[in-house]
Order: sequence, then structure tokens, then C-alpha cells
Amino acid sequence: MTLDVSALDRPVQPGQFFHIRCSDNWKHPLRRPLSVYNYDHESHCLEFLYLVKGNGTQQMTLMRKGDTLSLLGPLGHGFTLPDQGALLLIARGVGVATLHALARQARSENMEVHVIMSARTPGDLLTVDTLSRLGATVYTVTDQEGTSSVESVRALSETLICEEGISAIYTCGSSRLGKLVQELAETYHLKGELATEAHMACGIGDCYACACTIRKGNQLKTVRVCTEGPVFPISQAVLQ
Amino acid sequence: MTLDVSALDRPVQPGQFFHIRCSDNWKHPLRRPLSVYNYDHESHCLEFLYLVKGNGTQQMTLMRKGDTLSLLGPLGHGFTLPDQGALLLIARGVGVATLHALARQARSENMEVHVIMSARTPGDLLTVDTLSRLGATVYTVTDQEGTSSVESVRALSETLICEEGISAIYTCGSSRLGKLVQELAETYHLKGELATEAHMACGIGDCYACACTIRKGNQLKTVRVCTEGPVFPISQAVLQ
Amino acid sequence: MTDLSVRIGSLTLKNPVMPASGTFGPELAPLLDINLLGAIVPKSITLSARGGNQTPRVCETDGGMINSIGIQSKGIEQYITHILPVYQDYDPPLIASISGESIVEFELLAARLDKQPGVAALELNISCPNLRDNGQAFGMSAETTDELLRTVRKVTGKPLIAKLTPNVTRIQDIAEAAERGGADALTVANTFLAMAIDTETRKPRIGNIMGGLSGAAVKPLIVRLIYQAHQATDLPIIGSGGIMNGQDAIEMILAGATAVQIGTATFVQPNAMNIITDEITDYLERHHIDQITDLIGQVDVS
Amino acid sequence: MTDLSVRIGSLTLKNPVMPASGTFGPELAPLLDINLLGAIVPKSITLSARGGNQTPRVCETDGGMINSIGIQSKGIEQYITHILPVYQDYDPPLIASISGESIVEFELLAARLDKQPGVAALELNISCPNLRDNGQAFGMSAETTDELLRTVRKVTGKPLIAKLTPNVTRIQDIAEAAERGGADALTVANTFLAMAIDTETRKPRIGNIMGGLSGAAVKPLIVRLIYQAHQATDLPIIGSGGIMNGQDAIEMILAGATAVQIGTATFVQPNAMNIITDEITDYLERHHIDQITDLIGQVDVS
Ligand SMILES: Cc1cc2nc3c(=O)[nH]c(=O)nc-3n(C[C@H](O)[C@H](O)[C@H](O)COP(=O)(O)OP(=O)(O)OC[C@H]3O[C@@H](n4cnc5c(N)ncnc54)[C@H](O)[C@@H]3O)c2cc1C
Ligand SMILES: Cc1cc2nc3c(=O)[nH]c(=O)nc-3n(C[C@H](O)[C@H](O)[C@H](O)COP(=O)(O)OP(=O)(O)OC[C@H]3O[C@@H](n4cnc5c(N)ncnc54)[C@H](O)[C@@H]3O)c2cc1C
Ligand SMILES: Cc1cc2nc3c(=O)[nH]c(=O)nc-3n(C[C@H](O)[C@H](O)[C@H](O)COP(=O)(O)O)c2cc1C
Ligand SMILES: Cc1cc2nc3c(=O)[nH]c(=O)nc-3n(C[C@H](O)[C@H](O)[C@H](O)COP(=O)(O)O)c2cc1C
Ligand code: FES
Ligand code: FES
Repeated sequence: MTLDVSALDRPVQPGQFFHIRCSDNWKHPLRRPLSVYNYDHESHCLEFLYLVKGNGTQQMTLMRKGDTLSLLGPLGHGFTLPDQGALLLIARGVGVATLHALARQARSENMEVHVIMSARTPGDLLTVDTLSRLGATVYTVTDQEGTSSVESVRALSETLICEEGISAIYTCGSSRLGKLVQELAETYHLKGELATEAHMACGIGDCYACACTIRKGNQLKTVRVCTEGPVFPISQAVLQ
Repeated sequence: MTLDVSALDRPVQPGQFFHIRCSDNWKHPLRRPLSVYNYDHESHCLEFLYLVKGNGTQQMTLMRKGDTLSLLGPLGHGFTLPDQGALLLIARGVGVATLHALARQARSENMEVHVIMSARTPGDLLTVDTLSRLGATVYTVTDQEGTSSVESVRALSETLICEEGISAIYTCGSSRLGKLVQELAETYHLKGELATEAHMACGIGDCYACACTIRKGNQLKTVRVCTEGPVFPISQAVLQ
Repeated sequence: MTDLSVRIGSLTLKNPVMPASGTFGPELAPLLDINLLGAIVPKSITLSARGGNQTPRVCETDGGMINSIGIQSKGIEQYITHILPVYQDYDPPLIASISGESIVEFELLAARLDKQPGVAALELNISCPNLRDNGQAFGMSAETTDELLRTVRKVTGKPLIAKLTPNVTRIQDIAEAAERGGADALTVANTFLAMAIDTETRKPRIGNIMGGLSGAAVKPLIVRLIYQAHQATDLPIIGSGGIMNGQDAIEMILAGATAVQIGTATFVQPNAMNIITDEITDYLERHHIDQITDLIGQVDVS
Repeated sequence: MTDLSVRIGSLTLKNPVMPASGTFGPELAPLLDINLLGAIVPKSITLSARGGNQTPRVCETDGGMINSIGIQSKGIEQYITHILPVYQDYDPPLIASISGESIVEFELLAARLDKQPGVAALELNISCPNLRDNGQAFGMSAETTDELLRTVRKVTGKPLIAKLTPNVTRIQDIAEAAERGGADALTVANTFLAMAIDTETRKPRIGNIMGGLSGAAVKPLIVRLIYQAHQATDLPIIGSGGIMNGQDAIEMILAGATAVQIGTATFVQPNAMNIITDEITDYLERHHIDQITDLIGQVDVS
């Protein structure tokens, strides 16, 4: 979905999200959070990539050209780029939406970007072409082909880390991959970031609906995904 | 609103109604009752005439050609025609919808029909032309012109009763006019009928939502408007 | 073959879907296949004739409705001679809902119906918010509930289903009292006491000022009440309140209901019960569940 | 000029619209004109720090939502040093919502805040369904309510607003107990204990199994509770639950509310409170009512 958001006067970072009133259907009052898939600062074009899951996303598919949408955002903290070196992005499913924005940003700063994209079937792999066109190197793994096990992804990642001068690693969409990224970041002393999800009410930090637990030093802390996140340093992530 | 109801296999009497699911809007679950304004047995065309009041009727205005509507009906007891003589119909506001169907039926049986139509302003007078075209004689009275007081309507009615051989008198849409018709029917020994309204849930006689009190002999009885009505002999009406 | 049958005390129903009292009548026959219901539940009957409450008796609220019918009835004798026979030719067992103004009236009603072969079970409406002042009901007190059940239990061997009110602080206490008193099952629950005001006329939108809220809006409250009652007693529970589709029915069964009653949905769509039964079957088949009883209370709270 | 001002005990508010505790924060400032509110009500504060409940903490239900935040808080000292100062520069008086795990904790909280000039009144959250086991709350017992109010009354001269729970058999009894205990006003009410189950995963849709239902779905129940509480006491009532627009607010005022709190509507539309205030003004002007106080409890039940 592409929107004209000319009223927007703030920069939009990859990893940030918008809180969206998908319809004025009284039955479904809450807004839904969607990551920025792409934002063009020049044309004020904002794009979302979303999976149709329940009523909210269903309602969004009914929108037609020219309709308007009530959005709050950009919200939350986005990704930060490394000072130098190449990026490794490991995305599963629709988690690629938010990493896509990161890839675009990194490419626009001429950083090298490698993307490992995981999905159930090859048909579920999203935006491979667009990423390639941006100049990212894309590796796809799927459950169906038996290539998506954590071990396979670990092997592939380690190869890339060793051979491609990766300095930062990012992930979204799977807690198993999140754990892997956490291990890789620690082992290889890489900058690492994780984009998280949580059910939200306000989206702006008032209601504490979106709590998640992070590790800061030796302490566990409860923070708000919408405000302190959705992107966290991978070292802080508490994943089970 | 005109509908093609080819599936309908029962005759439709003037005074009967349909119970309508105005939309699938979850916020407004109940059906709304609307009288038959016109039903063409040949073409299976069913017409309603309705006043936009709240959400249900509002939703109906949003329907477009080709949309379908869930209807229950025809429901309830309609009007009965006199064996002979002319009819006097006294309608206020959108009450004319149901009397219109009666006028059409009577005209198709070549009975003479006089209609006194009352409304707030001349702009609120509905279907005067269609009634005239059917061959009914229409007299309009309005609050704005100061011609709609019960006394004026009484005078006009009495003239018609005396001069036009009225044998039956029908009313809908105002309890003050209902009372008048009750008095006229008694005084002049006319057949009289009244179409009533009530808030309904089921529309078919199960829930007793639509109770109204009628007088049968010397006894007061509570009956269901949807099933025993909506048309009652005027002598049974209890009006305040 | 998916087995939809459930047991309510000694009564076996071929499926868990039945009408909620007060929302069903023989007039539905042309619109609904009554023989596909798990049970038939006519409108609550009182001992003597009652006229019912002032109009308007219903109003629509967001996602639901308020009713204050007040149990218009012609009394038990007319029920036996005129209402029961109407349902004789249908297959499903008939559950008679009775509503007394005192414990003695409940006793008399139960004793009278005990002799009727056409009555398979009794539902005790101890929860109508529209009979007494300001929505008071027998089912608001554990002691009264216990005593009422105990009294009625003595005069009939038919399965007794206590229909509880949701308008209480702890439904667990009332459920336990009903079980102690001898109930074979619980209906959870009757309507929620509610009010709506027309801001233009400033009048209550129900003639009787307050009435009972039903329909989709109350479902999350009913699911909670079923879950609580199921934790408190071993009695089979009939879930009632806000079921609009098969998924809603499954939700209540997972929370602890053995069967479900459908009310408001029938006003929206007269054949709703048939559709809901089909949707329950579809769900079971899709999830490869052979018997619906395997789902009862199976919410995963681990 | 239409006069929107109302009094809550000794406190005068310039209009009756304020946030519901737990749904408001300084983050709204760019989206809402906080200075146009009748009062500011931050999230309930507890004595010591609390982590809050398991996730998911919210889920959407038809026309509403269930929450089980469980009062995540950093404790009273951090509240005084960090939260209160944030609101110092806004005009509206601040009503501090406090939530203890015991009567003593309420006492300590009230005593501590009594000395804070930035606190205009205290709202006692004796009704949170998310703190104790299975939705239990102090406000479910008239005796506890009376004792709690009495204890807190002794340690502060600030207006005390008791926030009642709707999950009771007779709110009148609790309202009277709060009045006896020394409350200056009532908030009617907190959320309704509720539950929702995902039929695909069979898991509760709230981590804590049950939570509190808010939003449009509960409005007819809250209107009834306000009406009942208003009949039972002379205390000003703050209506809370399901207000989505100005008409809903007027409905509660007609039922007996003096002011209103807005929660879920703010999640839907962050400037909902400003819009609702405008809609109330429009209503008063259209009906030629000079003072909003002329509407309080004016439902026409004749
Ligand atoms: C920061 C953030 C960014 C996201 N970005 C994207 C994106 O770019 N593309 C995309 O397809 N999805 C994204 N999601 C997930 C997306 O928010 C959910 O898929 C969506 O809310 C589902 O709504 P629904 O009405 O279709 O589903 P329903 O299941 O009907 O939703 C019911 C309720 O649960 C909430 N909910 C359901 N699933 C999720 C979830 N995974 N996370 C948070 N709330 C949920 C909904 O918001 C709603 O309140 C993101 C989530 C978060 C927290
Ligand atoms: C037998 C019968 C025949 C009718 N025929 C016509 C007709 O031909 N043309 C026409 O314009 N109107 C007719 N009415 C009135 C019509 O039913 C109401 O105007 C309509 O229901 C209003 O619905 P709403 O959603 O627009 O209004 P809302 O005020 O939003 O309705 C809210 C609720 O109140 C009920 N309600 C409101 N007003 C009435 C009313 N006057 N009678 C019954 N229920 C009401 C609605 O059905 C709904 O359940 C008839 C009513 C009855 C009982
Ligand atoms: C119009 C109407 C009449 C009702 N009459 C009765 C009744 O006579 N006896 C009774 O026990 N419950 C009565 N109820 C309550 C229903 O049986 C049922 O418990 C309630 O409506 C909740 O279910 P629902 O949301 O599916 O409608 C009535 C409900 C409605 C809407
Ligand atoms: C996310 C959320 C958090 C809440 N937290 C509190 C709280 O901390 N203290 C309290 O007294 N009420 C709390 N409530 C209840 C609200 O203050 C309010 O009473 C309730 O939501 C009903 O109003 P509404 O329908 O306008 O939301 C909370 C409600 C929600 C939805
Ligand atoms: S969603 Fe409200 S604090 Fe994050
Ligand atoms: S509307 Fe149900 S009996 Fe008439």
C-alpha cells in the first residue's frame, strides 16, 4: 500500500512504524501497527508491505485509490547503521517489510547489504526482486526446500560474516533467528539489532500494553515496544 | 426503494410489512420493519417508501442498483376492503406509505378513494401525484398553512363522509388523527382500520417486543403488532 | 463422522445448539429447521397470566439490544394445553423455562410440569432482570438459589437447569449454591441489566427504564462467566449471550460450556441456529476433532 | 456563553471531560490540547515498583478491548519526582489515581500525595480487575470500601474520588459505603472482568487469562450503573466506560454523571477528548441549555 503523506514533517527512519486506523468499522476499534516498508522523502510517498491476517489488514485491502487513512507516526525507534562495513539482514516472513527499509537506507549510503530471507515456501518469499534491484545480495531459504533450519542459516551467515566483512547484523520476524543473530553478534563482536512486535493499544507510550522484557547489563527491565522499541540492540533481547 | 422479489410466493396485502436487514453493520444488528408501499404481483416488484430516521434507514440509502437485501415477509395482517362504497384514507407523514398500497388496491377494484394527507410543511407531503394518478382524490393539509388541526380535518372528513358515500375509513401515522378516525367511525357507523407501529425484534411473533394494548369488547388485551397487527379495527384501538 | 452429541444431566442432545428462552417460537418453522436443533426452549412460563412490561420493550444498542419484555405469559395451564402440544411433533427434546415470582411459584410450576411427558427438562429462570424492581433476581443471592433449587428438586425428577444472572459479584458462589441445591446444569447466563437514554427526548429508550442487554457486545463477559463457573462446579454449562456464529460457540465451549443457547442472532437471521450448527461441524472437521465433548473446557491456559 | 464547569467535591473543573486513568500520558501533547481538558488523570500509581502482567496485555473484542496491564509502575517516589512535574505546566487540575494492594498501602499513598501541591484530588482505584487473583478487587465489598475510604479520609483533606468496580451485584451498596466512608465523588466505573479465547490456538487472547473490558460495548451497562449509583447517593459521579462521542457523554450526564472520563476512544483517535468537549458544547447550544449542570440526572423517567 502506498500513501501520499505530504503533511508529514518529520524524517522517517527504517524500523519505525505507523499506527493505523484500518477502517472506521466500529466492531474493530483499535489501530494496527505497520512498519515503514519504504518512504520517499522527496515525493512524500509512504509504503507499507503487509500480510493479510485478520480484520484490520483485510479492511486495508478494501481501500481504493484516493481513499484516506488515519495514521499516527512515525513512531518508535528505528535501526541505526554501522559506521562502516557491510550489513547482514536476516528476515523471516513479513519481517522483511521493516528490514527492506533498512536495506534501502544502507544502499543509499553505499553500504554493502546481504539479506538472508526465510519463508515457508518459495511463494512466500517477498520483495526479493526489489531488494536485488537496490543492489542488495539476497539469499533465500525455505522450509519447503529444507534450507531454512537454524543450522543452515547459521552456516550461511558465518560464511558471509567471514567472507564479506559484515559489521552489523539485523533481524526481524522469528525468535529462533533472533536467538541465532544474538549468538552470532556476540561470537563475532558485531553490532546487532532486532525489530520486535507486540500487541498495542495507544502506540505512543501511554498505556503499557506493548511491554516486553529486555536485559540491560545484568538486569531485566520491562519496556514499551512502541516507544523504547520496536528496534532494540540484539544484546538486550530476551528470547525464548 | 424498489426490489425484485421473484422468490416471493405469497400474496402481499396492503398494510403488511417486511422486516429488513438494512446492512450487515455489526453495530446495528436489528432488522427494521417497513410497510409495503407498492407490490406488483406481475413483475414481482416490491417498493418501500421510507423516511431516513436513524442508522438503519440511512444504510438503506447507501444501497445501489444490483445490491441485495435480506427481507422477511410479508408479515402481519393487512387492511381489509369494505364490500362496497368509497374509502377515506387519513394519513400523516410517512404513514402515507402503507395507505398508498391500500389506495392502489382499492382503485384496482374500482372503488372510489379519498385521501386526506397531513404533514408539517407542503414539502413534506409525499406521493400526492402518484395517488392522484391512481385516480384517488387527494386533499392536503399542513401545519405550516394552518390547515392540519384535528378540527379542520374533522370538518373536511365529515363533509366527505356525508357527500361521497364513504363506507370505510383508514388511518396511519398520528395518534391524534387515529382518535379522530375512531370517533368518526363510531359516529357514522363506518368500517374503520388503523395501522400501528411498534419497536420490533423478531417481527414474526416470537419475542413479544411489539406489544400493544387493544380493546376487545370491554376487555383490554395485549397483542403483538407484528402478528395480530399492524392493522387493527379502529374500534379496538387504545389511543392516548 | 463428527459426534456433536452432548449430555445435560441425564438428557442427551444430538447437538449443543438450542434457542435461548424468549427468542424462539413455532413461527420460526418456515425459516429454520427446528428438527436440527439440539433442544427446543420456549419462552419462560409463569404460574398465572402476566401482561408484560411497558413499551418500548426493545431498543438497539451498539452491537446488541436491550429488552424488557417482562415475561408476557398466559399462565401454566394455557402453556400445557396450547404451547407444549405445538412442539410435540418435533424431534428435539423440550426444555421448559419456568419463571416464578416466589420460591413457591417455582415449586408449583415444576410440580405441574413434572407430569408432562412432553417436557424433557426444566430451566429455572432465576435471573430475569425484568420481573422485579430494578432488575433484582433470585439468582443474585447464593442462599436463595440454594433454597430455590432444593425446593424444586423435591418435586421433580426431571433434569434441572439453573439459569444464572450475570449481574453478580461472584458467579462462582451462585454456581456452587445451585449445584448444592441439586441443579443438574447451569445456563450462563441471562441478560445484563442495562439502560440507554435518547439524548434528544431525554427519555429512557426502554419503557421500563432498565432492561437486559444481549447480543455480541456481551460475549467477552459471558466467556469469562462460563470460565469462572466451570472452575467452580462440575455441572454442565449452557453458554448464552452474544453468540453470533460458530466460532463464538466454540469459544464458549473452550471456556467450559457443554452446550449453547442462541437468542439475539435469531432476530438478525432466523436460521442462525442452523448455520451455527454447520459452522461448529466445520470447525471440528477442520481440526480433526471427533467428538465435540473433547473441546469442553479445553482452553489452554498453560 | 455555555457554562461547562462542574464541581467534583471542592474541586471546580472548567469542563466535565477528563482522561480515564491508564489511557493518558504526556505523549499525547502533540496530538491533543491538554489545556482544554477538565482535569488530568495520569496512570494509577502503586506504592512500590511493579512490572505489570504477562503479554499480550490487550486484545480487541467486538466494539471494545480487553486489557490486563496490571499497573506497571515505578512506585510513588518516582511518580512524585518524575511524573507530577511533567504536568505542572498545564492548566487543568491533576487527579492522582492511586492503587494499593492493601488498605495500608492506600493510606500511605494518600498521605504521601496529600503534601503534593500538584495534586488536586485523589482517585482511589479500588476496582482494578488486573491486580489480584481472578479479578478480585477491594470495591467488591461494601465493608472493605467503607473501611478503605475511612482510613484514607483520615490522612488527607484532598477530595477523594472512589473508582468503583462494575463487577458487583449491587453498585448501590458500594456507592453508599464509599459515601459513608467519606468519599467526595465516585467514578463509575472501572472495566468489566472479561475473557476472550483464540479458537485456533485455544489460548486466552490475554496473557493473564482475564482482563478488563472497555470501549463502546460496555456503555449500556455503565449508563445503568451511573443511574443506580445516582439514585443511591448524593455524590457527584464521574462516568467512565464506552464514551466514544459527545452524545455518549450527554447520555451519562442525563443518567446522573457530573463529569466523564474517556479511555478507549483516545486509542482510536488521540484527540477524542477535544472533539467530545466540542460536541458537548454543540449539544448544549442546540438545546439552549446554559449550564451543563442543568442536565445532570435529568433523564425523564416520568
Ligand atoms: C512495530 C510493528 C510493526 C509491524 N509491521 C508490520 C508490517 O510491516 N507488515 C505486516 O504485515 N505486519 C506488521 N506487524 C504486524 C501487524 O501489526 C499485525 O499483523 C496486524 O496488527 C494484524 O491486524 P489484523 O487486524 O489483520 O489481525 P487480527 O488478528 O484481527 O488483529 C487483532 C488484534 O491483534 C493485534 N495483532 C495481531 N497480530 C499482531 C502482531 N503480530 N503484532 C502486533 N499486534 C498484533 C492487532 O493489532 C489487533 O489489535 C507489525 C507489528 C508491530 C508491533
Ligand atoms: C409495521 C411498521 C411499518 C412501518 N412502515 C414504515 C414505512 O413504510 N416507511 C417508514 O419510513 N417507516 C415505517 N415504519 C417505521 C420504521 O420502522 C422506522 O422509521 C425505522 O425502523 C427507523 O429505523 P432507523 O434505523 O432509521 O432509526 P433508529 O431510530 O436508529 O432505530 C433504532 C431502533 O428503533 C427502532 N425504531 C425507531 N423508530 C421506529 C418506529 N417508528 N417504529 C418501529 N421501530 C422503530 C428501529 O427499528 C431500530 O430497532 C414502520 C414501522 C412499523 C412498526
Ligand atoms: C427479547 C428477549 C426475550 C427474552 N426472554 C427471556 C425469557 O423469557 N426467559 C429467559 O430466561 N431469558 C430470556 N431472554 C434472555 C435470553 O434467553 C438469553 O439468555 C439472552 O438473550 C442472551 O443471549 P443472546 O445474546 O444470544 O441473545 C430474553 C432475551 C431477549 C432478547
Ligand atoms: C489500557 C488500559 C489501562 C487502564 N489502566 C487503568 C489504571 O491504571 N487505573 C484505573 O483506575 N483504570 C485503568 N483503566 C480503566 C480506564 O480508566 C477506564 O475506566 C475504562 O477503560 C473504561 O473507559 P473507556 O471505555 O472509555 O475506556 C485502564 C483501561 C485501559 C483500556
Ligand atoms: S502501545 Fe501503549 S505504551 Fe505501547
Ligand atoms: S416483534 Fe417479536 S413478537 Fe412482534
